Amino acid sequence: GGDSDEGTGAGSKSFAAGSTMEKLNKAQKIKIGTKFDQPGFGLKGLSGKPEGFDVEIAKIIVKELGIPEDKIEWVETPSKVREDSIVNGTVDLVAATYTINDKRKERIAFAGPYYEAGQNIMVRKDDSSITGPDSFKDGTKKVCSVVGSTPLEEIKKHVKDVATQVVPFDTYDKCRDALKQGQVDAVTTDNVILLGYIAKDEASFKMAGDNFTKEPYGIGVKKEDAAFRTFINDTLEKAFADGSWKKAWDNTAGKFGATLGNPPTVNRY
Amino acid sequence: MNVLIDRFDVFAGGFWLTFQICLLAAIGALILGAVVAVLRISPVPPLRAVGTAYVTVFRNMPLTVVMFFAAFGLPALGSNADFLRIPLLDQVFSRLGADLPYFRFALIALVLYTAAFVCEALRSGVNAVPPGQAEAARSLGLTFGQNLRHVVLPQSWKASVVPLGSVIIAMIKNSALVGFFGVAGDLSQSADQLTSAEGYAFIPVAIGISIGYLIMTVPLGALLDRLEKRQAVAR
Amino acid sequence: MSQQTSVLYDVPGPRQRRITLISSILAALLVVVGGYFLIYRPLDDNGQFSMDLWGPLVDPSNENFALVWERIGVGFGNTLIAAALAIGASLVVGTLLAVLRIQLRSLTARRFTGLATPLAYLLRGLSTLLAVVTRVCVEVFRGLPVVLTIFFVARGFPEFGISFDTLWYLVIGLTVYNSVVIAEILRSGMEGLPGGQAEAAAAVGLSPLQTTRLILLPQAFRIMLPALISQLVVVLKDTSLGFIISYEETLNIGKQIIGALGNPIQTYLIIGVLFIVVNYSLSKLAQYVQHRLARGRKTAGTPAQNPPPAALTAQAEGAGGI
Amino acid sequence: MSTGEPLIVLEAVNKWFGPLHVLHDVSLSVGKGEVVVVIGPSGSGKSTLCRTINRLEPIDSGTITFDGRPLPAEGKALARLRSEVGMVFQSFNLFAHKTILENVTLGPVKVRKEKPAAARERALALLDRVGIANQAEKYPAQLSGGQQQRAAIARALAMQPKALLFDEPTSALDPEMVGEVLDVMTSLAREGMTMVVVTHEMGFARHAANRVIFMADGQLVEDAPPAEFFANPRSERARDFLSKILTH
Amino acid sequence: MSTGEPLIVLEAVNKWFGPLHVLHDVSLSVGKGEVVVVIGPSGSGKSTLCRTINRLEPIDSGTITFDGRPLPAEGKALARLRSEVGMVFQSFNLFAHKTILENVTLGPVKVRKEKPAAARERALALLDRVGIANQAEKYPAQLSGGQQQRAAIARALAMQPKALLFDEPTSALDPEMVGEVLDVMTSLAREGMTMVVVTHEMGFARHAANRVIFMADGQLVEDAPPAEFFANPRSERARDFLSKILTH
Ligand SMILES: Nc1ncnc2c1ncn2[C@@H]1O[C@H](COP(=O)(O)OP(=O)(O)OP(=O)(O)O)[C@@H](O)[C@H]1O
Ligand SMILES: Nc1ncnc2c1ncn2[C@@H]1O[C@H](COP(=O)(O)OP(=O)(O)OP(=O)(O)O)[C@@H](O)[C@H]1O
Ligand SMILES: [Mg+2]
Ligand SMILES: [Mg+2]
Repeated sequence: GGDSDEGTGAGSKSFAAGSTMEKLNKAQKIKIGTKFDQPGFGLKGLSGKPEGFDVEIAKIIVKELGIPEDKIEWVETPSKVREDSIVNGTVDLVAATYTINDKRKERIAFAGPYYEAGQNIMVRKDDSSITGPDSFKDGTKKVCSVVGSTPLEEIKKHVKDVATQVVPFDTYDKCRDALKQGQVDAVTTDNVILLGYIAKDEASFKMAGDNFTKEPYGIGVKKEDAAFRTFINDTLEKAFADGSWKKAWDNTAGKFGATLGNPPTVNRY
Repeated sequence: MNVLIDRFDVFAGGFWLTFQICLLAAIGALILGAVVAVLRISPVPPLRAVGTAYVTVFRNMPLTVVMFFAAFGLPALGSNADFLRIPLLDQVFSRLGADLPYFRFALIALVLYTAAFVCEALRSGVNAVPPGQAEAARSLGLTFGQNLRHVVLPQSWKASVVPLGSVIIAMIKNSALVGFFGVAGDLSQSADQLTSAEGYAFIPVAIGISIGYLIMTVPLGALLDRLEKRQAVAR
Repeated sequence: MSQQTSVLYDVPGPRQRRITLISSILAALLVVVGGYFLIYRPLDDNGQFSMDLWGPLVDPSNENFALVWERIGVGFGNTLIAAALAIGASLVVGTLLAVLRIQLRSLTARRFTGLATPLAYLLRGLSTLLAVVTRVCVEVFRGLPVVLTIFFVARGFPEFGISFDTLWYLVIGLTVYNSVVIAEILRSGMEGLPGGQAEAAAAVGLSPLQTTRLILLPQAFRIMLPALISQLVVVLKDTSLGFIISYEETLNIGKQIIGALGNPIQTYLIIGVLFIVVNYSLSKLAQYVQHRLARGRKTAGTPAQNPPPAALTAQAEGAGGI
Repeated sequence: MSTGEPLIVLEAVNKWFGPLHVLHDVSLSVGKGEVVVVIGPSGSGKSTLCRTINRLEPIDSGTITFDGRPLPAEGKALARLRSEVGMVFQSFNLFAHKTILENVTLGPVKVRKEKPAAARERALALLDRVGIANQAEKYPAQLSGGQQQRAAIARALAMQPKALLFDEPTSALDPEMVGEVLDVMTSLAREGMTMVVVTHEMGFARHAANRVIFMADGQLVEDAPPAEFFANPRSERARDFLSKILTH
Repeated sequence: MSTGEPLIVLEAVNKWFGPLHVLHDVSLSVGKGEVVVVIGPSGSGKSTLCRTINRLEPIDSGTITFDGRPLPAEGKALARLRSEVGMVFQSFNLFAHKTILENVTLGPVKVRKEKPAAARERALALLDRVGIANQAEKYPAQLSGGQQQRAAIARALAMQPKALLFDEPTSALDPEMVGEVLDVMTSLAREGMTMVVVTHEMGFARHAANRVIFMADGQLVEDAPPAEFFANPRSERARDFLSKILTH
């Protein structure tokens, strides 16, 4: 947003005494975990600052906390370290294409969702043999995803032989390269991530079929911090309403041609 | 601590894969290193220059960079390292569920990098033979080849064993990097898998993984210490 | 090298020189042709010489040139910071560890005569225990991959509620490993000194600690200086492991640049060259220092000092060497 | 020159290296001001004998007393004893990282806690005495072997020892340099320093020693004034040894 | 003993090590059966002189002829020459990984292509001759210095050389062992072997040499029969050197 200086500084907003919001506002500093290699959501490029939808959503929350944007410390949180980073207090919150699910709720809490993605499959442009997750049933096609991610676990349910068909890498970039070079036949993960790759290299890749899961993205916070979660939920609803949510999308992931649809309903569990 | 028992298969599998990678890489590195060492002590200056350049490049570059190079450079040159798909090896790979270019790339990087150190270990062995030995051989009238075969090499080999062993130990440790590099299922990647994805407590997993590496490195190190002490006494 | 060749080969005569010349020309041709077909052609065929890929790295007029090099500068700065902190900490800890281990050796041999018997036994037990503990630590940390020590530090510390910047995880991880290696370098330097040095010190009446501090350690530092500088190379290389804990060193920044520009070969080549230049200079420095030390030693009839054990130097160079 | 009063007394000393019996019931008394030369074939235990006297080698049985007191086993007391018994080694063993002057002052300053300035004063006098005052600021590696050995003698003298032990002080030297070191040793002997000298220099033994001791296989085989020993060795072994050494 | 016919002839030989002029216009002729002892201070170029004769060191100018032919520069011819000129080093340089017997037979079998059995026969005879026949199956490290050096002499003799070069063959030895090596050398000299011997053993020079050569600073300063040289050295430097060596 352009009006970022309005209403920032210590004590610029009033929060309940002892709450996380008050602490952060007093400190005028916040650490946010996001991805650095996720086009459209969190990508650190030549500018040295991460850019993307997750980043914009985080900035909206930070603004609501009364902290100026340049006081944010961005911390790289690849998929596998997200829970640990929250639990250990390495970051104050995580916005990193973070799918809400029950297993994760055992260790941390989610605000949101602020976006509903779905798992999809990316294949080489000239490949018509894969049309959906069931194409892996015959036991020949290899599919790649990232260690520790939900899509990896999901796709395991659709393949015949996990050991030979599922190829786990540590980043999606490697999966993409492997697909391009023919070492695997497909990459599966959330549609938005795949859209980012397709947008960058339309000559090589395409999507195979529709989303076959629902992946609601949430903001990860400490499990016991209900007040902070409520605050973020409020902030998100406000952003849905005032159009800043839509604006954030259009400036980032929206550029890849993905549709946004209606705002999701935040889940105040 | 239960994880050590419950998921023993993961630890054992990781150990086995790491062991196999190390074995393959060690064989490759020994062969390549010997070739480079021959280049480096050959009397032909351009060959010597090639050997020296090789060692300079690979000794001064982080293995990480070599690995990235192998992984991104080879494909860009249009190769998936298919030349490594030698029938027998290929079988081993696929049984590991690792019949993947990344496995081969990692192997290539490990071999290229380690070979530079193997070369230096072999060369240090040749240098360790006292000059008097070669001089005495020459003054008996032995030719260059005879000198090498009967006097220098048999002795340099002994002097090389310990440094070579250390290089291999270093290589075993370096192999831990492949797990962070896309080769799934080796020891170090198992650590990651168990703690991040499956949520096991960190400390027991760390202990288990450490034991896996120490089983390979510590006895080998102790053996080398013994060998070195024995050689020191014999001298 | 010249010394070594002269041991293996006679000074060449005219015929030998001719043979060498001819095979040199052949070899040079072979290298050029091989380089063309194995490296240049594949690169060219795949369009890797295109200015689109090289421009941001080598062409100052390219719009991204300044940005890219600023990022690389930041990354390399971080690399240097981490390496400097790690080597400094390793030196301090390593020296203490080496002195401790040497002292413990003479301590465990002591019988503490003159003290009451139970106290003497207690002291002897304590020093033996300490000796065993340090020994085990050394073996364990020397036998573990540095990648793992870094990873364990980054994961383990927060487990106990201690959390720092990633820089410090990297520095601690590197220090754990390298201080042990440096301790071993120094210890073997002290043990490799001619036995007469310690004996002469004892004969003058210096205590064991004085002997270590005034006689052995300073000399071990000097003799092992080349090995210590080589260790600096190892540390510099090992900082690149920071990428596994998301520390923004050179290689990590390189990944980001590649993410934006899609030119892995070119970027990694530049980064590789950067490392080679810095590390090569350091190894040259080590060689120069070694030469000077060797010359200083040769000028007169001092008994030759034992060279550092082969295993150790090789391991020091190869070991962390990632 | 000897006052007769014993300074170093060894009684029934035994020493093993593992299974090897290197000192075999050795008893020996060296009086104040006496110069004793020890000779014998290689491996006969001469160096070991010499090194037990300042306890660089501990012994397995028997007693050694120095100036009336038994040798302390360890700690401060041992360091003090050692500072009273100077030792000169075959390979000089100068501290390679210190200048000649620092080599000589180190003991007095660190062990005897002398003032650096005073120690320096005395060190320079000693270096002058052994004829290398002009080398004071150099490092050992810059000196010839003969100069280094003389520096080592100065270093030992700087502690004002009651006795000096020499273990083959000239056998690592080029032949031209042997003389300069023996000259210094001879003058020390003349001035009444108590000395135990392991050496193969028969000339020195002949004209500077009060007694010659012949060792073989860890045993003290003969103990006689030099004139008597060289003219008329009593044992077969000594005769044999002398014939080997003196033939060529 | 010398037949007068020259075997080794050096003419105006010069040799530099970088800027260092180590051999300075050296001319020298050694007749068949002659024994020449080379003495001189350390660094005067004695070893270098010795090593140029079998071209372990190439020379920069001048000529060296052996048995009438100039030294070949390389290859087979050089190897053949070297097999005709035996060399004995200060530090023995026995092949550490081979037994004494293997050390002695290696040259005959590999260079002269003798039958192993015959070579072995002869090797044992030679070992017997130098008095170490019973050590034939041991490794060099298991022998004393004197024994090693005698084995090295046997190794050189096994090639049936026309001349033998010795570079300080006794200076790495314990004094008792010097004799046994010199005895072997003396008997070789008596039997008419042509020998060039760098040594500090004046006794050997006196009674076994036909000529003594004194070198200083790379120059051949004196060349005289031993009796003449020791009684009456002509140059100042030789006098000075002798006085230092012979005092004690
Ligand atoms: N530290 C040691 N460990 C084991 N054996 C030793 C040790 N020091 C000496 N010896 C052995 O003890 C014996 C006596 O050694 P010592 O050095 O006292 O003899 P030496 O008479 O001085 O001989 P040299 O004239 O060669 O110096 C020798 O057989 C030697 O091998
Ligand atoms: N390989 C070499 N490179 C450079 N200089 C050398 C080399 N070998 C010998 N020198 C130098 O040449 C000179 C003569 O050496 P040489 O060994 O012939 O002397 P020497 O008379 O045998 O002395 P010593 O009695 O010490 O053996 C010395 O100054 C020596 O330092
Ligand atoms: Mg001795
Ligand atoms: Mg010489």
